[in-house]
Amino acid sequence: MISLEFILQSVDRWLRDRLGHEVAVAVEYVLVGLFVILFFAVLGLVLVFMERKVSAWMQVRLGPNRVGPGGTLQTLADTIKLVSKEGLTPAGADRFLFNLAPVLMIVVSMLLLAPIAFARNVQLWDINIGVLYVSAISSVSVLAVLIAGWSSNNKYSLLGAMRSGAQIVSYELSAGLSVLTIVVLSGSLQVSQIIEAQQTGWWLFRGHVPVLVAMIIYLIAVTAETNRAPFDLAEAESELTAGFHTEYSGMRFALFFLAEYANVFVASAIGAILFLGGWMPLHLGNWDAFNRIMDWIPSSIWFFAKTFFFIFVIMWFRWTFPRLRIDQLLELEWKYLLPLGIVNLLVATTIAVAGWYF
Amino acid sequence: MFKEVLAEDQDCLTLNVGPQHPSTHGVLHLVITLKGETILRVDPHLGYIHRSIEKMCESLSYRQFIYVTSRMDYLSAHINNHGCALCVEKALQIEVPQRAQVIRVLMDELTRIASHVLWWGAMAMDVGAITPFFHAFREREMINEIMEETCGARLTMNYMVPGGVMYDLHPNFQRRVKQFISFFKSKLNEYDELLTDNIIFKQRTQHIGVLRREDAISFGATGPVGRGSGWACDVRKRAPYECYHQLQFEQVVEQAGDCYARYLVRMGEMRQSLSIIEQLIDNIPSGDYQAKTKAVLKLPKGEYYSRVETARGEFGVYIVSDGGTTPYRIKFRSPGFSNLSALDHMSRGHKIGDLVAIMGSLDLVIPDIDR
Amino acid sequence: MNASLETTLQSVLAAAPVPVQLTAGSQWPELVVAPDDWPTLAPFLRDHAELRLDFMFCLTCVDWKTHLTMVYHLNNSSCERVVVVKSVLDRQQPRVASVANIWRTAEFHEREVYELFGVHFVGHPDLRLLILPEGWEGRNPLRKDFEDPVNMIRL
Amino acid sequence: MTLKQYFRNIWDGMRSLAAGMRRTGYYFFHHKEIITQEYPDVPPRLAERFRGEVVMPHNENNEHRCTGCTACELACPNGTIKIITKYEITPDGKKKKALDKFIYHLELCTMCNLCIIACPTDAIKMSQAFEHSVFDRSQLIKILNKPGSRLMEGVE
Amino acid sequence: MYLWTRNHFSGVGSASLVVLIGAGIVFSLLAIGLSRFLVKPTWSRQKLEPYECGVPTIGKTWIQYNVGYYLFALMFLIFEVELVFLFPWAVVVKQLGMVALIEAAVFLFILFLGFLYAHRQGALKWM
Repeated sequence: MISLEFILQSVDRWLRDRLGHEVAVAVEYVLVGLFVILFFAVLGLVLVFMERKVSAWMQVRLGPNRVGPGGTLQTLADTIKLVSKEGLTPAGADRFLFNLAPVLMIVVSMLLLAPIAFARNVQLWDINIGVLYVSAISSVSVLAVLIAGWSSNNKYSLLGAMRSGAQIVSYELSAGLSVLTIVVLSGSLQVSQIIEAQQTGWWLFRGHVPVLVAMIIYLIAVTAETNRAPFDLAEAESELTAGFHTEYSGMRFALFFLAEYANVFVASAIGAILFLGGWMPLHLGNWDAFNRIMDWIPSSIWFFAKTFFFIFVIMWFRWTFPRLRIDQLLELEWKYLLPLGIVNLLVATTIAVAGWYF
Repeated sequence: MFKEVLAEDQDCLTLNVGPQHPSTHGVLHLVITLKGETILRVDPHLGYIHRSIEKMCESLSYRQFIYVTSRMDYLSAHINNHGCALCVEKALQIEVPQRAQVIRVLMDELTRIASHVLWWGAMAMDVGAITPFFHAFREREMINEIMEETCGARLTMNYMVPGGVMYDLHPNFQRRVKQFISFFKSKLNEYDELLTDNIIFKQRTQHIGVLRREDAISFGATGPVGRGSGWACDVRKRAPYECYHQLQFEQVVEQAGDCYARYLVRMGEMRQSLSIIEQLIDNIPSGDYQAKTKAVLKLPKGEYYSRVETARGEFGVYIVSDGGTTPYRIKFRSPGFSNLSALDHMSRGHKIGDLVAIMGSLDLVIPDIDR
Repeated sequence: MNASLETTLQSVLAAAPVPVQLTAGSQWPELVVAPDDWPTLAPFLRDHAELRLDFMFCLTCVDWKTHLTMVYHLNNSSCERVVVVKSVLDRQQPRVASVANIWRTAEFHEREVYELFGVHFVGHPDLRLLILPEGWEGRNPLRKDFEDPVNMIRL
Repeated sequence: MTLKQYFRNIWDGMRSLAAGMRRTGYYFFHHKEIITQEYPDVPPRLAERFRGEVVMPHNENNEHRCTGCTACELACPNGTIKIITKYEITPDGKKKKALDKFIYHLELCTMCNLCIIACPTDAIKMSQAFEHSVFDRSQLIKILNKPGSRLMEGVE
Repeated sequence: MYLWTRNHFSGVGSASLVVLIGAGIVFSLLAIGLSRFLVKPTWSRQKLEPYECGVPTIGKTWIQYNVGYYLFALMFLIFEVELVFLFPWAVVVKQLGMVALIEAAVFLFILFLGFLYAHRQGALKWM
């Protein structure tokens, strides 16, 4: 059976047979780097296209349909346009920080790819504190936003950056609490072990109401953390024109744009891993025939299907809701999500300790 | 009050919102003073698209000047034209045929719905929901097509002539309007689902930009803005023109005076307009669609004022005639201008996001303000 | 209704603090008041129990080449009771008291008249250019003798 | 705020949000409701009264109905129409005013239809052409009477 | 492949950090460099003006600015520390059982009291 795991292992074996251990490892590093870069580029193209189609269909219109079959090459055309645009640094901006911010943003979202299990046994780094690593690294991106907003020498950028500071910092807590719910149930922070713990069923189905609540809180929190509508206050198009990246143009703007989508992908992937069992196929109790069919579907497909489901939900939010105001946003976090998250965690722990889950 | 605040705090930020800003709906320039994100003062700077229509009209004949008014409040172009035609008819004492009156009212109400529908989308866009905007255009397009069929144009119809309307109704008109009514009724419920009941939208608009009744009167904030503040200021009720006094419709008045109240007023008005159209669509009297008028109109010396209710409020036309073929002086009382003057009062102490919501709820059309 | 309004006006204006001239007008009753008396009359008209002209729906000016006439259209907010107030101003040095503190809508309308006709409103809280670009001096576009060879298209 | 109210807020809020999501979700899966008009591929249906530009119809003998009376020129609010007349010698030897050039400034026209109403001989009408974009404004100045065209017999 | 298989982790997986950082920098520099390479820049004063809806900026941008969330940052710090405490607890709570649960509940309860106090004091109001 052809799976991602199988392909990678054969590549590995082939390289090692030809080049020997040390050189093979070095080559593999380079390959990984190239793979990640390629993955990022493709991810950007696919997600932007998906967003445009989702929004178009929800808005009773066709969306891109001219460039390429069904408009699929539209985002590529846009990328070419962005590449051919001049990247301006406004007068009076802090040049170094201004240029640093998009790079930092991209590096952070790259780093977030490390603990994600794309398929069975396919993972860049199965760090034993996987989910903690994700929440730690992801909070660095707020620095990039702050740097970008402050260094632009633009009042809109400044306001946007200030908002995003408070926002991302606050929603970090809720996301962390809902992640903890699953950690309690799985008994591990390691991504691979969390997935393995869902061998007999995804946490969403096994964990009763608390996991459902945790999932909803998680979805809301990551929507806020990735600066997407209805929490896109840092950009707030109708208020702050483009918020923290008002002054960015050309490729540097594209990097911010790409990083946003990469972050959405990572957040959805983590969500899929925690609540829907990552690459774990859907198994139903004793239906062996059914389970075998599910097993036959490659694990990478399972993973991407679940991830894209979450991405779709996040896009669905964006194209339905009005934007919150900054104080309402914080009120939602501190008065609703955080207390609920804490109570929910305790309930989930009780369930876990008493062994009441399926 | 503003000067005191400035003296106290040095950390105030002066921010230009507009002329090139996504939510000023045109080239409106607001200079706002902020402390943190709280607005201390809003100072509108106008004139970016001022064409001095009043001066232009002084050199246009009474048949010609009507078409220029389409360019003021382009979203209720037809109602503006109506106001001008009324003023000329009043001066010349032209009796408008019944059929023309009904056609005018039908078109007025269709225009009102088209304008409110667009406002609904734009308001949603201002508070950050983009999808309703496109849904709104679906309905607006239907009205535009009806307009195009009968009037020959979609936005600046120029369907009014002194003494009636330019053409008779298109044979398809009744059928298509009925189609539209049944279609639009179901869509209004969708509007409620998408925005009216939405908790985020409610939070964004309730208790925001409160304009009390006495302030609304003092600022002359008419139309949905005034009625959202509990002031029954509908010219169609107060000083009925054409056949409005024969029609059954309610004046939608909300007491709260906030953005949500203004929103509800407009939603209610769309339903009232629908009911007016329903009352008229099967009862269009036969007869002439235009009264006989002289080729060259000369208004007798004097001053004439006519008022109509556009989608934004009370639109007044003040003609000073010296007996010639062109007006000596024309003043257009545009509703947006008075409504805008209340913006500063309404948005003090709110956040930037609220300013955008307030501007959305005022339904500003900048050419109407700048004239 | 017009007739009853006129009789009301006659009785009310008898008690007015300043001399006012009442005419029938072409459409609505018209009051002519001297510019100096206007600030005294305005609050009287607004606060008088029988009139309560608290809604100013139009404020404008007409250039008659020999003089300027300020035209104020007042109305009652709850029922139709339109009264037109006129005030004749000197064309060279037009000055009239501002009523922006009585009808707040006058604030913007007076700024508009200020720049388009050059009328100076005494006591206006913020008499700046509203429509014309900053640094515009002197010439007032809506006056009859205004010529702008660059921007005006003669037909 | 009581605890009951607190949960009620959450519940009501979630329900209102779900209603909105149901609506957009419905449209996401119902592509039949899409209203996009694919304009250049599918030509738009224009109403017969649609006003695109002023044209002067000519018959097969290259004759038009314009007498050059300038009623349209006077009726136009924008100075869109400029009529240049010439003197023609009629067969019986009289001099007669006739149309030389009917100059139409499309770039100034607002399609208000006043000229068509004003025309006593129905010489001009509105066409449905609406694709007027050109690279140079001067291309929008049109002469409506075709070269060599003459006044139709019997039109006064 | 060597890097990915779970059985070969120790000490090798962390190299992916270096790889990813490298990839991120290479990617972004490549993207920016490509557009530099392709685009011939033009210069004008207006073009470099900071965008403020087409009007010159009034006053300085970098002024003393009222950040409304100083208290939020403090609150965040408290709760983030709490979260960090909870992570190791969450891993082992299933093994430790009821005692750990009750301990955490007490811990959270005290924190919650503090949260309520802060709320009462109006710390959670956006300025």
